Amino acid sequence: MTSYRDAIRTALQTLLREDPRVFFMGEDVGRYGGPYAVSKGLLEEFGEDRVRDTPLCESTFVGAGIGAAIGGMRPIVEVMTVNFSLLALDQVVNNAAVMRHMSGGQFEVPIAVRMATGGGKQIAAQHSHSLENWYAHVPGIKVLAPATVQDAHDMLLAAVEDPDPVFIFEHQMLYGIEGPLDTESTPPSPWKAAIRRAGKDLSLIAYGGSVHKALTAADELEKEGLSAEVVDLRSLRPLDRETIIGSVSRTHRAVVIDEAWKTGSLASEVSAILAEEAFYELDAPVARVCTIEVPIPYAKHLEEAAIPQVDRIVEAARRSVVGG
Amino acid sequence: MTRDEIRSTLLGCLVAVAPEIDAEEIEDDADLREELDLDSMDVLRWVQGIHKALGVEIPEEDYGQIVSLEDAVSYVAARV
Amino acid sequence: MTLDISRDHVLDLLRDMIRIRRLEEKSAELYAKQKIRGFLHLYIGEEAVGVGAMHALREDDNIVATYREHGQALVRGIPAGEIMAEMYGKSNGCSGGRGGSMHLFSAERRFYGGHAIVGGGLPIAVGLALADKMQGESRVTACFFGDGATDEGEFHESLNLAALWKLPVLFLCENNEYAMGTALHRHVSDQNIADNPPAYGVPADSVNGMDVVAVERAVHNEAELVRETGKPRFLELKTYRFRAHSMYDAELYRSKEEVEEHKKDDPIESLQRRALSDGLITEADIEQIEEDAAQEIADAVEFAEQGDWEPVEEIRRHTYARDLS
Amino acid sequence: MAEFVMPSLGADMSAGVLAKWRVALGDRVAKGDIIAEVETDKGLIEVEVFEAGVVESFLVQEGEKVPVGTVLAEIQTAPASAPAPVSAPVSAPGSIISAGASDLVLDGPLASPAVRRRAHELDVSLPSVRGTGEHGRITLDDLVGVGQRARSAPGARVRISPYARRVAMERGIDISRLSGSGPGGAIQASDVLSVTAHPASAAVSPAERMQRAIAAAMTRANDEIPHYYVEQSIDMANAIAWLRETNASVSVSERLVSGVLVLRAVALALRKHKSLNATWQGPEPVPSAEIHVGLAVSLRGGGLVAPALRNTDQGSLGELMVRMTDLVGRARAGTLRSSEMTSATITLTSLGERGVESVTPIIFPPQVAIVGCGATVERPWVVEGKVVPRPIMRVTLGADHRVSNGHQGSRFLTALDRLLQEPEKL
Repeated sequence: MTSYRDAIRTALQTLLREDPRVFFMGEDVGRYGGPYAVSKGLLEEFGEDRVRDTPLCESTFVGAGIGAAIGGMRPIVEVMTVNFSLLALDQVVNNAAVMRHMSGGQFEVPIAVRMATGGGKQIAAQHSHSLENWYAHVPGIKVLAPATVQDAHDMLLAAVEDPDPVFIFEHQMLYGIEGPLDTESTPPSPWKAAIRRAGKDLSLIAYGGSVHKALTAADELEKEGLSAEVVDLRSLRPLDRETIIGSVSRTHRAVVIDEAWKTGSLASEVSAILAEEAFYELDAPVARVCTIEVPIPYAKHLEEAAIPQVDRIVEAARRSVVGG
Repeated sequence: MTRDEIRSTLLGCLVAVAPEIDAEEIEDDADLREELDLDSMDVLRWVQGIHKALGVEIPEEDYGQIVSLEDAVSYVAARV
Repeated sequence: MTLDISRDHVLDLLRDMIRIRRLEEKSAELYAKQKIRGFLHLYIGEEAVGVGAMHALREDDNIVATYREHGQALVRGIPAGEIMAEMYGKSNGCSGGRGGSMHLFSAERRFYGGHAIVGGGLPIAVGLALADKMQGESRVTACFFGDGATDEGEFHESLNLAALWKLPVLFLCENNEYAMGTALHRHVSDQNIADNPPAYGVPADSVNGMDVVAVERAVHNEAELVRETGKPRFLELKTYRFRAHSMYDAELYRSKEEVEEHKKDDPIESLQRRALSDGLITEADIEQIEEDAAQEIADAVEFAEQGDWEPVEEIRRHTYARDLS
Repeated sequence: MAEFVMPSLGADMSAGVLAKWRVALGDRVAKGDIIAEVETDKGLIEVEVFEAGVVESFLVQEGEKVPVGTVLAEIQTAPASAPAPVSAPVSAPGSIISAGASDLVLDGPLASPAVRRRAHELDVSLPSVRGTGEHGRITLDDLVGVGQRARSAPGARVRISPYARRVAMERGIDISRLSGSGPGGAIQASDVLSVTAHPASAAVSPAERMQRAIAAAMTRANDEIPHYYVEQSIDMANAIAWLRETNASVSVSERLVSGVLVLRAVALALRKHKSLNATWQGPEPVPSAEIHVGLAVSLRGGGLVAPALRNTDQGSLGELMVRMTDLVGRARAGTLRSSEMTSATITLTSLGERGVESVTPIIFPPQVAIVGCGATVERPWVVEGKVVPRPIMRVTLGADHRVSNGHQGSRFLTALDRLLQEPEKL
């Protein structure tokens, strides 16, 4: 068994060893070994040139990553968390996402950016955001959310190999989980959603940290005789409409779980897709289970109440199947 | 027009009225109304078909002379 | 003082400055006739910076510029026709009609664009220099920006990162005394812009941006030092724009007299005067340059007029490497 | 002669005020000279002239506001400098549809869900409607004039999930008769599926599916609808005589059958007996302003349909005959329109030609009545005290006792009888 963080380190080592164009930079990724201990030992193996601790200038080191990618390198940039990535949004939205378009196809930006996301560790409002939807809104970049150890490894390889900018969001509660890691066989496309658990009464649609809560909820619903299918989106841009619609066309009911705030969330996007393209499959309104629209509170009982939990998912599922 | 040509035209008109019947199975001497479960509407549509195809007008009084396909062919042959 | 450069050299510098000015004058005319839309920022008055710098840099050096980049693009070799077509929004523009006046690009000539976010291009330049250093290239990355950009966080972050990682970036600050409508003294605490960079370990100098020969010499020296040491350097080019910030600017922030005063240092006229008095060139030379420029600009307009509109069906192209929809 | 026009000075500027002329008539101007000042939201902007020459005429006075592109003055250009050939200002390349990029390809007419649902209820096919909204969007008002099946009275709207509605339609189940177990009593798929109570079997042939749907409908109709029956024997002598006489004088293509007389008579009789010409909508029986008599047609392959002849009481007998012939033909060929299957307000079934004397029919839900005709048979009949042979047809009315009663049923049949005695008036 391998941990989620070790799976990412393995991918980093493979990429740095095999491709001289690849280099890795971010805050405290070198000497400190990574804020989530993902890059321990890499500085010692690859040296200061390929593993670079950056000053705290998110806009400029992300911008420099974009420039280096245009200049022929394959940078992997780690922004410690999505909370700090807001400083770099101008470089992301006004440079990375538009360079190919504005230059009439002359320049591309093969950059991979990783960052931690989500709450649940009582680190309060400024450190607990889930803003994947801000990035997934922007045409020109792609967005991935690895929920499993295998995806954490495979998605980084795919992101570096992709000619377009790819942003990977790793939920901070997942770094410690363990799971099998196969580094031999060729991985499935990261742009497809996955059915993590088959079911026929309703579809629980989730991504990243919420996938595990959805699976737990499905177990509890099983005890009540309700068979819930769990769909892991994996790719947040592009969304795999085919798999989402396919699942709901079988179960005719959908509950979407998203740790972001409901307004303008990816859960809203999935719900809109179902209303537009699977309307005649719906036997109940699409339900969304999201974070309560408040800044994430520090106190444990408040944070847990805010963020989607298994009981809220089960309740929404029950309401969707049994009715009013 | 030969008898066979008239027969096939009449058959064509009949199939147009009742598309689900099988032309080969119709015996020449059978009572069409019985065999094919035709009602007065079907008969009228058949007669109108014949009129359009061959120009022969069959008044209601003569319906008795076209009970079977054979009778109908003879009736029409005498008038076309 | 006399020009210590050859006749051909003077003609090259003069020709390029006049080409830029005529291109910009024609752009203003076409904007008034609604052939060019959106925003348009003219380079009239600052030609010496663009021409001097581009002549001093090598063919292979990287260029990152701002939204006032027609001059740099033209002298770097992007054909006037492709620049004009791009301002029309035609598909035969140098950016395929996708960028417009503020976003001229040319991969072939390592012209990494017009950037419309003030300061937004500086981190890109740092990245390009990082890539060159890691791939063992001896290229210089020249990054143009205005005095307004020195207020942006990215300016300070870029100087620090370039100095920290010893990256071959030549920071070229076109100080035209105004950040759009805010005069220099009203937006910087220390008006001597060249004071800042040394705080980050980046050597800095300043030059008269209205004197094309002086600009060329200064940029050449700085660029070669960057190339030798691999370390970043900074050059302030004091210049002035004779036209409004953009086409929709009532210039409430400066007086007509101030503009007239600066016009006395018109980079084109001052070079012509010195070159004529030194006997390096004749009036006929100037007429020939004007005539060639007029023809080049007329051809450019024709090239843009004949260009096609990109079909709407192509709208998804260039968003991703492979269309994902 | 060159024109000096009001320049565009900004992306969103559409007009400007000529504040001040900086030159006078007859002044010589060079390219780039300031010729005027224009007042804009941002203040006064000096405007340059792009041609050298002499100011010939001012066409706009100071203080006038004019759109961008208006000719302000004429400049008599010096012959030397021919301006570069510039075509007229090119507007944006065709009006790009303002819809979001993702739905540039419009599939079918623009219409909101509410409009689509209304169209479905009115059984209107949207492509046939001309939308008056933006980009041809179809609005609710556009549907007002078009309603083919005007709702006589606003029935209670059935709250049902889209999936349940789809399953009900596929299985020919009338949703207005179901009660829902979903939120707020909304009907869910389970409510529909439990009605037919048989598993979604494998491939079911269309004929089999129709038979199953008929069986289900009939079972429910029989179980749930409290039928009452009344019968009338009608002397068809006048009708038959008139028919023979009429047919003798027209070509075969205009020949009538007795069925069309009965059909028209039933329709006319219903004009004064609204309670029999109604359909159930949700919990309410709703009388219909129009009379569409469904004609029961048995298909040789098995199966029974009763497509409606719209406005059976209108138009000449000849027209009704043509429509009837067409309808029966299409019923046999299986090319009926769905609207014809669902718009009947009452049904007429004639089994006389099969030799049976009388019929006791079952109502077709959601209708509330049905008329059954037996064979027309020569019978002894008392006329003015004497027994004479007369062609007699026994007609039975079956009706829903929750909606009408025997008394109303009987008066309908006597009205029908009287109408058939004067065939020439039908």
